[in-house]
Formats: sequence, structure tokens, C-alpha cells
Amino acid sequence: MAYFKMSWLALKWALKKPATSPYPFVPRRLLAGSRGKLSFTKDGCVYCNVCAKKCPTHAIVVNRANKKWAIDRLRCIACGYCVEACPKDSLTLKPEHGAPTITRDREIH
Amino acid sequence: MARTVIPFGPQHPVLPEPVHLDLVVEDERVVEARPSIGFIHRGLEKLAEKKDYVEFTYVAERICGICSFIHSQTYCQAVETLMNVPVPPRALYLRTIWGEMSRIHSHLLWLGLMADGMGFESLFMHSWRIREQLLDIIEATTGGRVIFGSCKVGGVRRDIDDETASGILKELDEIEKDMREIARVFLEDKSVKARLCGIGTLSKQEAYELGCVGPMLRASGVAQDMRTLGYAAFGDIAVEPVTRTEGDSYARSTVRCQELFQSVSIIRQAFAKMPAGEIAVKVTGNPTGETITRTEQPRGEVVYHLKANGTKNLQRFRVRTPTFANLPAMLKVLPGCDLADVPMIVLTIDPCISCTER
Amino acid sequence: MNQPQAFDVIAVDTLLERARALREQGFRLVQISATQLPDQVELTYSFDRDSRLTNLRLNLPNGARLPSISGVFGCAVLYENEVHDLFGVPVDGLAIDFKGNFYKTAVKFPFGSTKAPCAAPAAGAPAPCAVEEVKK
Amino acid sequence: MSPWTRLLIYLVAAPILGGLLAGWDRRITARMQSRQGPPILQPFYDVLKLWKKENVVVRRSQNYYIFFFLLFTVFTGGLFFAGADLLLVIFALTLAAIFFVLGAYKASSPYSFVGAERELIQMMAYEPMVLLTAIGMYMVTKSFHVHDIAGHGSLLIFALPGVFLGFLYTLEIKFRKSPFDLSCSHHAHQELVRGITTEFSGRSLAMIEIAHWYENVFLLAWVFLFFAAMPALGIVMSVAVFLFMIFVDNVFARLKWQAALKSAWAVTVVLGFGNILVLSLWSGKPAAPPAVVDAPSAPVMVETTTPKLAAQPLPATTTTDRRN
Repeated sequence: MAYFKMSWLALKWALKKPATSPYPFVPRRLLAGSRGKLSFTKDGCVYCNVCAKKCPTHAIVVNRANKKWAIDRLRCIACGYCVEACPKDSLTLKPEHGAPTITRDREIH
Repeated sequence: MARTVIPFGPQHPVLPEPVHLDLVVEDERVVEARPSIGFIHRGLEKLAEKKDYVEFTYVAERICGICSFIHSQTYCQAVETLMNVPVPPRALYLRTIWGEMSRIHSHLLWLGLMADGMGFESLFMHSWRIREQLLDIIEATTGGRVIFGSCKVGGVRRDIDDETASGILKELDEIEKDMREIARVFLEDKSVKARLCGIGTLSKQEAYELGCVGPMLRASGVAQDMRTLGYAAFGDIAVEPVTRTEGDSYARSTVRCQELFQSVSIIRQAFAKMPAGEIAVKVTGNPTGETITRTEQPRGEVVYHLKANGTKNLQRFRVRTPTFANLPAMLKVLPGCDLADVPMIVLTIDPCISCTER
Repeated sequence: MNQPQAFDVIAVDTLLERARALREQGFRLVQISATQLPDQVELTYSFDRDSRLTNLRLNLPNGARLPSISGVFGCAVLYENEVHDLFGVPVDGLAIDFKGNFYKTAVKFPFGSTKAPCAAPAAGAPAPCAVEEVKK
Repeated sequence: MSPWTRLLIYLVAAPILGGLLAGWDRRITARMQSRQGPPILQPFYDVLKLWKKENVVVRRSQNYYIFFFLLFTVFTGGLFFAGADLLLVIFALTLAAIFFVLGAYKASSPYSFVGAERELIQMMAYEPMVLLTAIGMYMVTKSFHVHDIAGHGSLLIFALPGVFLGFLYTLEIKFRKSPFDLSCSHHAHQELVRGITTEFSGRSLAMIEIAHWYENVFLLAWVFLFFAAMPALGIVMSVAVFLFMIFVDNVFARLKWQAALKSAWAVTVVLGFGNILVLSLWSGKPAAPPAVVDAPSAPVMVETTTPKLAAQPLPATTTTDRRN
């Protein structure tokens, strides 16, 4: 039958477990290499401002005088350019993604 | 029915992106199609004058959400040409692999949209199910699902080790098997054929003269594929352009279906031939000069025209995307078709408006 | 991979002639791109045959008119409308003239020179750049 | 059960059953597409939400048409379940559909215009077959009354296999399933956005949805009529038909209206007319002999049913031949 080429595929999958998952109830599998959320560790940071300079979207602001590091999460594109540039390895990209937000507040560390 | 004007877009369920067509319809037959685009012109080309050329890779990648990797690859190639950067061979192979992966995921996306366009929802869902598997591989290797972000001037940012590579090859076997099932429905099912055969036919001559590129042109019988230029690793991996002669929507989906398997074979060859070594070289200095670089995106030939004057910003950055070149052909075949065929014809060029209005 | 690239500089009035000759030789139009230089617009026409590029270059003083090659290469219409909408180059003899509505930009001729006298009605509001740089 | 009780049960139970059927439909469709799918009760949530939403209309009068669409759809099913004349039922069904089309025309949007036109074309495609189904049932049972047809002793499917298949074909149109989801459909929206229902929102869209539930239950009850002699088989077959509709929905691309119209008429002529022709030829012949063969004292029931039972194999086989 030239008309029912899809039947086998549809029936096979009707009996199989669905490929999707009930998302909010079952969290998504995290992939190790994924560029998710940028995380900052205060310990080694020398507030050299390199990350802020390299950031293509100007999401990071560093204040050397007050020893403050801030990021605008809505602006960050998770490219990881700052992670590569950081001389002290204070920045890492975690595979998990950030929580949704509706405010534009800067996250200050 | 008297003449009616049916507004098609800029917000229309079949269109992922905004393009507007005023369809003058007579008894469900399209008499005239008046296009208007330019709803989302972002001026990314101008942004090149403000961002330094290294940072701009990330902007170039965001020209399009689907062929993103090949955009960044082409941009890097262009800058490397200007600066005479010797890119390590391993990086070229990795670029080829990721480029072909993005071709597969783009074609699967297109096949899904095409199935959706003809009201074949289950085929659409199954195409995208397979695409998800591939996106997982891409995310695991590059860190992003569609914005790979793994290309940089002078090489690539991440390596694929041998263990991951063998895992990918194993998964590719699975994916290829699934893709064969889908392709069988696309190419053999009679109800699909009823919707695709003879729709939007372009002769070889017309397609060439209207400046079509990519699968549009190849489906009309012109064997033109920029990969034969031998950029990246395509100097070592021979690519035979997939062509058909019918020039209708069915021929175009056939070309794309076959390219899926061609890309899988290219990825396999690339993994087999990939040399060890560095994945990037350090780039210093600023670009100068002018170049026109072309690569083959899933949608066809993309042209980058870069003009630099020795500063860290480019003087002119110009992209001619494949959709832009295929639009005249779409407008050519629209008049005379049925209203039901309009989604088929619009989708058949694989429209990417965000590319077009970079 | 990198083909030698030559930019064949020609005069504006020979453009149509050259385009016709290229078409007869079986070339297709690949792209038309423009660059705004301080006092002129530099136009690059790229043609392709058998994956080989041939480039023509025009230097058009600001405000000068450009003859359309849309009569020779139909698909040039889109590129020429683009050149008009982004750079403010008035184009003569367009097969389909979008009259400045091809791109719906916030300002007229965002890529063009501010000094250019504009043929379009909104000549009063040209701005140097449509792209707002992301900066706080 | 009195007709009034049946009517009452229909009025109360049909929307519940219809909604559940819609829920199952979405779930099964999702599984065929390797998705999780929504909860079974999702259609009810949807309708409740629509009911609470603001009703934005182009013209206020379009809502009245939709109200009458719902009213007449319920009326159609009501007549059917009360056991009234089948022709009257078809008339009411058509009237309901016409109100729907008028509502879409009233909305004056190009999408609902084209949707309404396609709906009319679909009506052209399915009406003859629906009528033939009623005629076929009359020829077997000698009555147009649903009450009599349901009470008829034999399985109608044996005498009307062609009509049954033709009816299935039109059901695909009535259920608005692929390949015939031309005028409007739940998932497909590629050509006409939402086609006939584009300009409806809020309460009137909810009414359309409820009307579809009533309609679907009524249509499945009609399928049941083919097997009314064996109620258990009838229910099984109705469910099977419904599952088959979902299956076909998932393995077909949408056809164009030209194809829909042509194929529906071809099916009507070949299966519908063919079946009825064979039936009339067959019942025309044995109608005379019983008077000769049977004693006048034989009970009337036997007299009418025996030739029918004897007639079963032949129409069945001939129409199967036609199908092949």
C-alpha cells in the first residue's frame, strides 16, 4: 500500500515509551559539556576586569575598588569567552541552566 | 469567488519567522503574490564596526539560529584568510564534523516543518524526535544546542576525544536508521507525494537564472555545492553534489533527504581521517584587506564579504544568505498555485528570515 | 580553498554592458554588496560560473545614481533595493521598486553617509547608525 | 427505555463522553507521535478556560450562529437518540453545519471565509453518502425511524458493507481528521490559521467545541446502528472505528479539497450506490417468491427477515470484490 507508509512507524511508537519526558516533573538530563549557567567563585578573583572587557554583550561589570563582581543574567549569552579569559579560573560554566527571571537586576557577588 | 487578498504572515503558524505575503486569491488559486520582508532587520552588519573582530564571531554565529555554526565557521574562515592564519588540520576536521551535524539537524528541522506544512503532524513529530537525539550529541560536544559557540578565529574551542567520537559514531548509526524510516515515508508515501509532486516546479534554466542556491538549485539539476571548493576538510573528503532533475517540491525534499545520509557519511569519514594535534593557534594582530568567502550552508551557498583596514574592527561585514538568493525563485513559482500549496512553496526554499535580515 | 580574488574596477556607465556580457557567458549573480567610504559608496558585484567568482567594483560618489541591472539579472532587484534602503543609493530602472520599504528600519538609510542627499521623502531624518550598541 | 429517558441520558452523557473521547484522541495521537500527551481531562480544562475568557468578536451576531450551531447539533443527536426519523436527523445535522458556516461568513476574515467555503465543499462531499446510508438502512429495515432500525433483528453490516465503508470515509471528514481536515482542525493550521473557527474566541469557541463532542457521540452512535442487533459488538465496533479514525489521522498528509471532493464522491458512487443497487436488485427478486413459497399464515416477522438473511452473503461478497 503506497498510502500507509507511516503506519508501521506510528504503531511502533504507540507501543513504545514516548521519547519526551514529563518535563517540569522530571528534570532534563544534564549533559556534562553543556554551557549552562556562569558561576563565579570569589576566592581567587583579583578583580582584574578581564572578563568584563572580553564579554561580547557587556553582561559582566567588575568594580575593583569595592571588590564586587556583577552579572546581568538576561544579557549573558553563555558563550564562555570570559571563562577562557579568566587568569585565576574564578569563572566556570555549569551544565545546569539558571532559573527564569523577570527582573533585570544585576547579580552582585 | 471574487478576488480576495489573503494576508500570509508576518505572523503565520507555518512561518517560524516574519515574512509577509499578500496573496491575491481567486477560487483558492493564487493569482499574485506580493512580498514584503524587513520586519526584523537587526543591522548586525553594522555592528561589525563596533565590536572587535574576535568578539564578532559570537555575533556572526547569531545571524541564524539553525545554520549558526556554519556562519561562525565562514566568518572565521574569512578572517583567517585576511590574516593568513594557518589553521591546524584537526580544527578543520572538527569544523567539518560540526558543520555536517548542523546540516543534518537543519534538514531534519526542515523535513519536520514540511511535514507540518502538509498537515502530517506525526511525521513532523518523528522528524524532530530524531533531531533531538542529534542536538544532544551537539550539546555534549560543543556545549550549545543550536548556538554551538565552538568556532573561533584560529581554530576551534573544544576538542572531541576518541572515546566520545566512538560514542557519537555509535549513536549516528541509530540516528541513521531512524532517518531511513522517516525518509521512506517522505519519498514513498502517496499522500505526501500528492502534496509535493509537481508543486513549485523550476526548470534548470529558471533556477540558475534566478540565482537559486543550495538544494533549490540542485533539485533543478545544477550540481552546485560550495563544499566542492574544498574549504575546511573538504579538500580530503570528496563531496558529490546530490542532484535531481524534476525541480519540484518533491525533488527538493528528496535532495534534502539524501543529503542527510551524505552528511552522516562525511562525519564518519572525517572521524576516520581526523589527524591528532593542536585545535587552535594564537592569533595576533588585526585583519587587513578584502575577501569574499563562500561556504555551503544547509540552505545553500552563503557569501561573506569582509573588508578590513588594519584596525580591530572590520570596515565592512556583509553577508548574503541563501534565503536571500532563493526568495526570487519563491516569488516566481507562487502565482498559479493553490492556496493549499502556498505553505509547501514557502517552506520549500527553507526560508530563514533571520538570516535574510541580519 | 581560497580562490584568488580580483576586483575589477569599472566605470558606472559600463556596468550594464559588462553585466550583459557576463550573462551571455553564463554567469549568475551571486551578490551585490556596498561599503560606505567617507565620500563614496563602493559597490561590489560578484558573479559566479562553475564556482569561480568574478567581481566588478564600482565607486559611486555619495548621492550619485546607480543604474539597475535588474533587467539583465532578475534577482538583482532584491540586492538593489537593499542597497537603496540601507545606504540611500538611488537606483534607476528597478524592475520591482519597493520604494524604500524593503527593510523596515527605524531610521532611513542606516548604513549610508549622513551627508548624502536622500531621494526618499524622509530625507530629514537620516541617522548615522541604526544599531544601538549594547551599553549601559 | 422510553425515548425521553434516552434523550435525557444523551443530553447529559454525550458531552462527558465526547470530551473523554477527545481526551483519549489526544493521548493516543500523542503516543503515535512519541509524545507524552496531555491529561485525559485536558479537553474539559480547555473548554472551562475558554468559557471564562473574554469573547472578542468581529460582529456580535456571529455568536448567535454558533449558539444555533450548538443547539441544532444537540437537537440532531436528540432526535437520533429519541428514535426519530433518520431523514429528519440528517436535515437537522445539515442545518447545524449551515449555521456554523454562516457564523464563519459573518466573521468576515479571509481565513474564516476560505474555511467556510471549504466546509461547504466538505458538506457537498459527505452529504450524499450520509443520505445513502439512511436509504440503505431503510432498504434493509423498511423504516427510516432510528427506533425501528435499532430494533431490527439482523446485523445491518451484512447487508450494507459498502455503505458502511462509505460512511466510514465520510466520518473522516465529519471528525475533521487528516486527510480531510481542510476547513479547520485542531493541529493543522498551516494554510488557514484556524480556518472556519479563526475569528471565534472565548465562550463561542467553547460552544463549538461542545457541539463537536455532541456531534462525535452522535456519529459513533450511528456506527453502532450498523451493529445494533448485537449491542456488545456495536460498542466494540464504535470504539474500533474511533481508533481507526485516529490512526488514519496520523498516517496521512492533508489532501487538497479537490482530492477530498473527488474521492468522497467516487466512494459514494462505488461503495454507496453499488451496495444499494445490489441490495435493490436482490431484494427485488426474492420479494415476490416469498408470497409463493411461504404459506400465508407464516408470521410477518419471519417473512421479512428470512429473505434478508438469505440475501446476506451475496451483497457482502460482491461489494468486497469491488473494493479490491
